[in-house]
Amino acid sequence: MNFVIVLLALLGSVWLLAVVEGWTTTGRLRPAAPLLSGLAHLGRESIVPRTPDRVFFETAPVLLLIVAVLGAAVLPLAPTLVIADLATGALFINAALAYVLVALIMAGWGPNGAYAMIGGWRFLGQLIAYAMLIVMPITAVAMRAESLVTTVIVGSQDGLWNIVYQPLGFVLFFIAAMALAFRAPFDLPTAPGELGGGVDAEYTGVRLGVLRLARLTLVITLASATTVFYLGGWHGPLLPPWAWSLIKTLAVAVSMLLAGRYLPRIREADLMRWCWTLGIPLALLNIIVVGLLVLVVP
Amino acid sequence: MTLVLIVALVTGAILFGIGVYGALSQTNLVMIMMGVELILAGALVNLVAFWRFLHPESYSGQMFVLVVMTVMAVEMAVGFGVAIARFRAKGSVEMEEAGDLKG
Amino acid sequence: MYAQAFFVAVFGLAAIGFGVVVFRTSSMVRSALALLFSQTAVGCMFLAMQTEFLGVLQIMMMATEMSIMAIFMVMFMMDPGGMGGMDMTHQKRFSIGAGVVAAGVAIVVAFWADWGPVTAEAPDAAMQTRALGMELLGRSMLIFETAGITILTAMIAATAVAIPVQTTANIADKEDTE
Amino acid sequence: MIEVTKDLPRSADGLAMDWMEVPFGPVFPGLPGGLKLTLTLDGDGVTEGQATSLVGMINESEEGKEIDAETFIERLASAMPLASVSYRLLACLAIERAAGLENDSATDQARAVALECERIASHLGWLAQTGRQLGFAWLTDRAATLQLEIRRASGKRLVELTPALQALAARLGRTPLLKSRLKGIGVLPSGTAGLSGPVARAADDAGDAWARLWQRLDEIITSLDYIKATGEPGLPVLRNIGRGSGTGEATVETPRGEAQLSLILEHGQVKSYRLDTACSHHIGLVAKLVEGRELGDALVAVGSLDLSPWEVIS
Repeated sequence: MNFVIVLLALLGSVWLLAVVEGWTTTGRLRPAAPLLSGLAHLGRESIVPRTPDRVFFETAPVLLLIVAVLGAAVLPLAPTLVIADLATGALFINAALAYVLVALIMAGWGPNGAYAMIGGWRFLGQLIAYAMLIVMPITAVAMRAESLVTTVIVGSQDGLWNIVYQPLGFVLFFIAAMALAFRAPFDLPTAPGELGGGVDAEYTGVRLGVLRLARLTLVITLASATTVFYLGGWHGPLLPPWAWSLIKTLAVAVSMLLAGRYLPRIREADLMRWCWTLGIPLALLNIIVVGLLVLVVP
Repeated sequence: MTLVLIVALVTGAILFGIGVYGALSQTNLVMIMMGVELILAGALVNLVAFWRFLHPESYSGQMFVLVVMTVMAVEMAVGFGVAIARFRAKGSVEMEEAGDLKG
Repeated sequence: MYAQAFFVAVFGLAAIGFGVVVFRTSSMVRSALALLFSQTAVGCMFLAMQTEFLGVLQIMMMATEMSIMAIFMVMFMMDPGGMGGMDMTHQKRFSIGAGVVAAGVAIVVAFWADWGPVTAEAPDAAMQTRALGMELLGRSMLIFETAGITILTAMIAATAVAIPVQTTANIADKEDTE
Repeated sequence: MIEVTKDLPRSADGLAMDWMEVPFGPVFPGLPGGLKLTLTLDGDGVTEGQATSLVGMINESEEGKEIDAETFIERLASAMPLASVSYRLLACLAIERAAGLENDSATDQARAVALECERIASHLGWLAQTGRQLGFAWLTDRAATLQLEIRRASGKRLVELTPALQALAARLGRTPLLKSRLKGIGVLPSGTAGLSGPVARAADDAGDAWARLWQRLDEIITSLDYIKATGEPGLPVLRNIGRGSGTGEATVETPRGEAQLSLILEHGQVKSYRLDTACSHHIGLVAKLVEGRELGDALVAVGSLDLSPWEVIS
């Protein structure tokens, strides 16, 4: 039952996000547009490039989608509304999202095209930059909750959300999450202006439809993770818990979307340098500060 | 319960065997490292099975798994460091051409 | 118990299957990703054996590790796409022999040894995570710290080895070519 | 060195890798349409590259074929879709000079305003293109909207648009990541020969993509001030030249640099002409700009030259 509800919530959020995305790019609010373009993808020819690595080419979009849904499986919408309340939930979401890289490498290698391949390997470099900034802020969150269970993590934020308790961690996690979801300005693997679509470039028809769905789901999953780890999950007055979770998730997802609109794409070298010379020391500082707070403040 | 233990141990043994075959038969340094990774994976399976079915009360078993995982990471890092240096110098990481490393 | 045996066996077969693919395919990226899925299947075996933390950790670590493996494969292999069908093996017969003997001996030992009483119940996952943390920062702290230092040393050493050597001869050589 | 890698070229990092030659364009989202960039890629790095125009003009008038002066102007203007007013003006000036007409200050002024108008529009078009290349959606939208307005605007409306354009420049100055993206990319030393237009003027400063961006933004403001002080734009129309003959030469500072046209007029017909544009020289700089750069930086460097493939004369 929970499974169906969470999946529907995920789909609904993806639809809303797609509508908002269309609204910001075209300036028109068309609620049916995502569905229509989804149907259009189904109807279009799905071209397979010459001499592809067929296994990778076919698997990549599906794997990306599965990974995003698996990541969402451990994130609670309400105290009991979670697909799998694992004892290692906060670690599990890292494990699931690590396969985004695998999917992108597959999508890059599979079609046997230069743009796609460069895009796929670029994401490997991007991972080297952002990976630590996903894991270390989550460590600090788990330190405060004294647990890796996602429901306990939300429970620990009753009264004081983590965004106030560890704002530094929030900022780092938010940026790293955008890099993980390869949204602009971190869209190095797709980069329309540089690689003509990169890993997306060779996909058409149904496969492109799945890929787009997967990318939006990934954004929602990461927004949901941000909500659970930093924005107090289901906590909030008046409205029922699930509503708060959804509202916060969508707000984070939309802000991720909008941030990319107002920024140029980052240079890969800069991303790497800032993440390692600035991001990781700050993340360590965050862990130390949270450690001190946990010890000092009862 | 012994059945599960045996299944796990047999899996570990076969993974170990494949790893040994790979490490011995491949001519490329990177492929040899893959063989070693499989050997270590076989060891990991056994370690976890031993911990789970023989000594679940002692967490040294899990600790050992963590150490083996560290070894895997270290092996990768050092292996690739050597591979890059070798490739820079000789243009290849093939074992057949590494005869000059013989003392 | 049978369910557990079933899942362990299924994931074990997957691990073995992907493990075989590693050395059977001529495409290097496939080879690296087959190793990745073999390791993931091993991680799933851990989960099936109720060792949640280690299973998830294995699944997480191997994704990154094997992807990096893949890029080095593409860099250093002569025929990364496997289009040429090059034979990249040597001493094949000896290797097969060694592999079969190694696996055979281990299997025989597995069947022959007296494993003593086998525990049916595993501690639950939350308990395990907590106890492992206590172990890490208690009795095994020194080992854990040593592992950390080892990784740091390996990182520094690997980087030092990989960075091109700037000797005077090297620089002169470079200037010659320019 | 073993057989397989022996003949492979060495990258800058000393590793012998397979290089691949990848075409970017003629239809590529990050580059002006019609420009074909062929880059030899070593991973994400560019080892060498060159640009060619697939739509450029050929600098030959067909032998013995005379073109009517009006037709010549129309033809030249439509051959340069990215700066048609400038080339219309250039053709008008050259023909009028060939016919021996005196300058008329009123027409000159209107023409100059039209030229400045186009300069603003062209620079905005470049900003939109840069936005597309950098994945900076807001800049693309904003610059494209303003460009459309300016192309339609009268002199008065242009003055009203001043705050919007100033706001755009201020906004770009505040945009994070933009400076780190452009600073130090595509550096041309100040002594480089064959530069003109904004690229040349920016070369005196730092000579990188960032300097070129600000040069163009400054030019937008300067042009606006000029328009404010002068008056209404008037599209260049050929004055009555009768059936004059002679040779004429004219130079116009187009948005992309100096364009020069010399032609021979016989009885109101253009007999032969010779056109020289800034882009023809700039396109030769591409090879030097992209060499040894990362792919993204190389494309930014090429983009910052503001090449118009139509204005490349071969």
